[in-house]
Amino acid sequence: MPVNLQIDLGGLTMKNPVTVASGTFGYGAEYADYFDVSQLGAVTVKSLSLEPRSGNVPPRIVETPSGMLNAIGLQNVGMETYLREKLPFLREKKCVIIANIYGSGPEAYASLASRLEAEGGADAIEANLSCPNVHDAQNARGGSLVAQHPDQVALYTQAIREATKLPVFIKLSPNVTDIVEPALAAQEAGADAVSLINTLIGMAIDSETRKPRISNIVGGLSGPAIRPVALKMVWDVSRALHIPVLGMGGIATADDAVQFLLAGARAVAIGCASFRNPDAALKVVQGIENYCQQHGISDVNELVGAVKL
Amino acid sequence: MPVNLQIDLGGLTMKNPVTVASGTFGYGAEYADYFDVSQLGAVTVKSLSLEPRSGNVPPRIVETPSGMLNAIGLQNVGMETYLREKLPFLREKKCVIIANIYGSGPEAYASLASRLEAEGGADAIEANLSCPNVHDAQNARGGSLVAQHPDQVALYTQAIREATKLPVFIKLSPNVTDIVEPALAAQEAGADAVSLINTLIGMAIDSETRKPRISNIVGGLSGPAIRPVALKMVWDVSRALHIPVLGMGGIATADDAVQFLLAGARAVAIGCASFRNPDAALKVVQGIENYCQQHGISDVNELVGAVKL
Amino acid sequence: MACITNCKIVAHQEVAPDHRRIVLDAPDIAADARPGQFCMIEVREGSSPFLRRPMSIERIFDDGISILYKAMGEGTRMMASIPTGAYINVQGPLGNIFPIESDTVRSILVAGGIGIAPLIGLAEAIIARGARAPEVILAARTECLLLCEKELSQMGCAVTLATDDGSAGFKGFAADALRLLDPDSKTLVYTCGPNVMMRAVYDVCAAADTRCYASLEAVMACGDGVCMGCVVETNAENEFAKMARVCREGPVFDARVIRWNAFD
Amino acid sequence: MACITNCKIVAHQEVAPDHRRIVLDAPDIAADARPGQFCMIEVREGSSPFLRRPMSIERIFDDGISILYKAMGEGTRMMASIPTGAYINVQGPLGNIFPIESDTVRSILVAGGIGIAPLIGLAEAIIARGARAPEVILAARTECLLLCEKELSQMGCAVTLATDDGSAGFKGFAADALRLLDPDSKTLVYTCGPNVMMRAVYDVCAAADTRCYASLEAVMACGDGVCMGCVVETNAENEFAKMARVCREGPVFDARVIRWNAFD
Ligand SMILES: Cc1cc2nc3c(=O)[nH]c(=O)nc-3n(C[C@H](O)[C@H](O)[C@H](O)COP(=O)(O)OP(=O)(O)OC[C@H]3O[C@@H](n4cnc5c(N)ncnc54)[C@H](O)[C@@H]3O)c2cc1C
Ligand SMILES: Cc1cc2nc3c(=O)[nH]c(=O)nc-3n(C[C@H](O)[C@H](O)[C@H](O)COP(=O)(O)OP(=O)(O)OC[C@H]3O[C@@H](n4cnc5c(N)ncnc54)[C@H](O)[C@@H]3O)c2cc1C
Ligand SMILES: Cc1cc2nc3c(=O)[nH]c(=O)nc-3n(C[C@H](O)[C@H](O)[C@H](O)COP(=O)(O)O)c2cc1C
Ligand SMILES: Cc1cc2nc3c(=O)[nH]c(=O)nc-3n(C[C@H](O)[C@H](O)[C@H](O)COP(=O)(O)O)c2cc1C
Ligand code: FES
Ligand code: FES
Repeated sequence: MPVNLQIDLGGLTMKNPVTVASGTFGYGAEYADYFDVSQLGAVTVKSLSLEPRSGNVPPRIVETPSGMLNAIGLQNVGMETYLREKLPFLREKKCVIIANIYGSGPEAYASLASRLEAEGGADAIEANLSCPNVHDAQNARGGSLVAQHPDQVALYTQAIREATKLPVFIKLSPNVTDIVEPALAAQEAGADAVSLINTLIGMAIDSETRKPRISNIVGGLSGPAIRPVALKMVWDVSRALHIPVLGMGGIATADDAVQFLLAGARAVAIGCASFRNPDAALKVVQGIENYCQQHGISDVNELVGAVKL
Repeated sequence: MPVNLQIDLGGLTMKNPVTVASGTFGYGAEYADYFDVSQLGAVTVKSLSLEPRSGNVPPRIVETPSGMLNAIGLQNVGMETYLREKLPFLREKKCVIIANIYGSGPEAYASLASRLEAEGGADAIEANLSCPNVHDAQNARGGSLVAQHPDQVALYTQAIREATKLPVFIKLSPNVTDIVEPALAAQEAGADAVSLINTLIGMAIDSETRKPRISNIVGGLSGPAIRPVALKMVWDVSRALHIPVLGMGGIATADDAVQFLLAGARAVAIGCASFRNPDAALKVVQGIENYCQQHGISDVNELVGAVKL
Repeated sequence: MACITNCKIVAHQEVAPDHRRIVLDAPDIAADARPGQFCMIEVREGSSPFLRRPMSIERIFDDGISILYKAMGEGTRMMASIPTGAYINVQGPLGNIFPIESDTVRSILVAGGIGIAPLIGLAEAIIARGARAPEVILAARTECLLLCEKELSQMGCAVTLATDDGSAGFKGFAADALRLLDPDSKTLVYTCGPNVMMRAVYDVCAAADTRCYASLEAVMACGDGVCMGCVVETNAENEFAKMARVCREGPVFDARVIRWNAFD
Repeated sequence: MACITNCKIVAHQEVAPDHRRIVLDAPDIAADARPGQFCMIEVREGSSPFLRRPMSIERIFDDGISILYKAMGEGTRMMASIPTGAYINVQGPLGNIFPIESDTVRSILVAGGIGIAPLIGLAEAIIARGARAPEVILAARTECLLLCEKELSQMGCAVTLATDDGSAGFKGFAADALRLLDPDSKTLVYTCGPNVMMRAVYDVCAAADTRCYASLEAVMACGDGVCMGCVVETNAENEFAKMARVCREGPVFDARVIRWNAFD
């Protein structure tokens, strides 16, 4: 039985509902040794800022039970180098590109989005309003994240919305009392989809040296450990919004991905599972197709939100 | 070298800084086969309500990567049966008792606290304002937890504070944007300590049946998976408050416990790690003593908040 | 008294496709164990899998126990790969026991698939008490999943086979096979298997005024009665007792107290 | 080209207390690997440990590679318990390589403890190029942790031993032993070991105008340059390049580019 895997994520057509999470797949080319990355529904690139960034001082990562903490601090090559050196590979491979962006203040996001659109550097924009590892004053209200303040989310979303006709996805933080609030704010302000979740804020201490294991003291927790939290938030948000959800957080297998679709995600992103298995996202695509076949599902869209209560 | 392990947790003297987390150790007697539970700094009992509760319909638990989800729904024998049938064992063993309580509305908490004090049923009260698995209307503001609303936390704390002279600990939820706010509210309203964290809300779906794996749909995530999140919150709260913190969340070994002390916890609670190893809490006591000995620390209180930044 | 010990694996073999028997050197557990009880097995060190796995005690020897299990999920597949000679951490014995009455005239054990595991030790114990060897209904999907027929015959049990596909013995369900054995009010039925099967078995028993004990399963975290995770719904009036812990009040229940339609 | 393969363990032995050598049947990796590169090893299935472990390729054979490692933490201790004959999932070869120049007059390898691992293959390669066999300084805390002396001598390397406690060879640090060998501007030094040691080695080299290549370690998640987790601070001007990935720009660095005092 042929299975339709194609989905529409807020105006972005993906040939299957699987992409990768920003910051866990570089710019695609790094994993080209292992498989043809254009087989994915889309490739989401590492957060891009206007200028190159060197990120935080190491150590930046530490393993935790069924997961890891990171405080990279958005080290990236910057927009111009991306367009010059990274984009050609993705375009040549005919990848669908979700460009994740990060800036200080709404204007920076707006410039990034419009420059990406002008240069054909993206098929959709994902605005990272939820990175726990950067300390730019403009983004913070008392050290907190934009995504923790629905009113701020609205402001940022609006600025990006006005700057581009590309589909705009707003990436949200799980470090909130009720994730529906910022999600609704993004929707009202014109977002085409919401991406969730970014990492949970966490910490680990080396009991021998008594120092935090990450120089930034705290970092973002990702991996299978957080999957139940992510799934719950996807379920909450997808019931409350009419725009689609790109679900992520601890997805490592097709079974995990199917759970997210059932909970209401229109598409899913594979994050740090790629570190362990670079072709994890491809296996998820194949596994979702198998699942559909075995369960007599002819269109993957039928799975979206189909959890039985 | 003799090591002083005794600590003072908001007026409760504990011979070592280790207790167990409510709901993961029954009423102490259940684990008496494995070790002498009076060796712990305190025994924290399963949440007690005025009347017996049958809890949620099964299935109530599911394993997750490095953790588990539960939605017990506070099944418990109720206050009177506790006093009659459970308390005698704990008293006979000379255990220090932290009685965790749960009720519908501030008055219920107040009655529980005063009855416990009157009957000698507790050496300290821990008020569970953060159980994600119950649906009592009085506790909820739009389905949310008391601990998600600092103003409500203040109200409840005050009611309990007025009802008893026993040390009062307020148990907080990690499902908030900033855990310092409810913690401060508890402190201002007269709490003697705060306990954190309760479980993170999560979900898991059976992709075969398409049904949630827990009948309550969502449940609380506990275990090593959440340890980094708990540690970060303990660090945040202990710097912001002058009352002590009882830290918990994913602690399984003495090394984990030392991390919580370093982050600022005055004492720690072992939760679902006991399910795997019933004597986990005892091993943590012994391991903390070893750690102190090996590191030339004569008083465990020296470790509290001693993380090196 | 329950204890936790590292047990040496004395033997570990496949007995049917995906079904294995593991024999453990576990004198402390064996000393206290009685038929119907179970163990909690740590399938490997580290935090994943996070929980122990509950497994019935199949047989009790002087110096150890055996376990008969089906490798179906992550944990049991890991168990299956542990070699003979290695050690495994086991907690037990846990739970209540099958009531055995020395004046029982007739007993029938009804097993569905791997549900035979706790009933083997029960059969041995009934015979050891000097009572008549129980009759046994072994039911399974298909012939190769009928376990322990030989052992039971050798003990002197009259074994009725039943398969869904008719590949061996009676074609049909265990409850139908039971009805054909015509149990009465003096018969005692013990059953373990899928809930639907046990429910049907209980219906046959109820109609014939036969007492029936069922060994239930539930997802477990602690196995010790502290987490309240493993409950099944009962017909009790008392609010707290409406939910009974399989690990503490069970795993063996008088089938009358179970709210069988809760499993729908 | 890097690949991921299940490799059969051909041999797995202790070579010193807590130190083991594992020989892997890995023709695909061997075909591409060159001295200085590393692999990412999955110590076991399941989500914990969550990350692979980076391990230098010690020697490269026609049909496989060897790895020399120290069992120190959770993951490496698990590795140590995998028996010969079992399979292990390995990703590689990854990272850059030791630059070898055929006109090098004199090369000195300075190894601290397990840091000898990547230098063994380098010594072989230098000799295979027809260059003079490198001199080797093997430094360790104490005698029993001096690894591979025999192999190196058999290759024709002049080996200087150095121990912190003086239990064998020179009593003192590797850098002091290096100074005694009097490297000059025509000497090439390659080093691998603890950061403090490599830093001191580099200081000796800098003073003598000797070029020095250091193989660095960092906690790694991906090993493939995508996570940006494994960086070390460099002296680069370019903002992005201020932090260099050990897995991509390294693990081998010209010691001049490293900001050694960042390790304080
Ligand atoms: C008292 C008792 C006695 C048992 N005796 C036996 C026995 O003798 N032989 C045997 O083969 N099996 C027995 N089981 C079932 C056995 O515990 C499960 O098959 C096993 O836990 C599955 O683990 P897994 O990791 O392979 O499966 P997974 O699907 O990976 O397990 C995921 C989770 O679900 C739980 N789980 C899955 N299936 C069951 C189940 N049927 N019952 C309880 N928990 C389950 C697991 O413990 C784990 O927490 C018994 C269960 C109970 C409660
Ligand atoms: C490029 C490279 C090559 C290496 N080659 C070798 C080798 O040939 N032989 C050898 O014995 N060791 C080598 N190491 C170090 C080895 O990777 C660590 O000893 C190992 O990861 C420790 O894992 P663990 O689980 O035993 O320790 P744990 O302490 O349990 O590990 C916890 C975490 O810290 C990381 N970690 C701990 N120590 C180190 C370290 N020194 N370097 C990097 N990450 C670390 C682990 O990978 C893991 O993520 C190399 C490291 C790198 C980066
Ligand atoms: C090392 C690392 C770097 C990350 N960098 C970014 C980033 O640059 N931008 C972003 O929006 N999210 C970033 N994330 C978050 C992931 O995109 C994802 O939201 C999160 O890791 C949860 O998914 P996972 O559990 O599948 O990894 C990063 C995560 C990791 C682990
Ligand atoms: C099965 C189970 C039951 C619980 N019951 C209660 C309870 O009755 N009252 C309460 O305050 N917390 C309850 N908790 C939360 C724990 O006390 C603890 O806060 C949480 O599990 C985090 O710690 P851990 O990761 O060490 O288990 C329960 C947790 C579990 C796993
Ligand atoms: S498994 Fe915990 S109460 Fe039964
Ligand atoms: S380990 Fe991920 S970039 Fe080096």
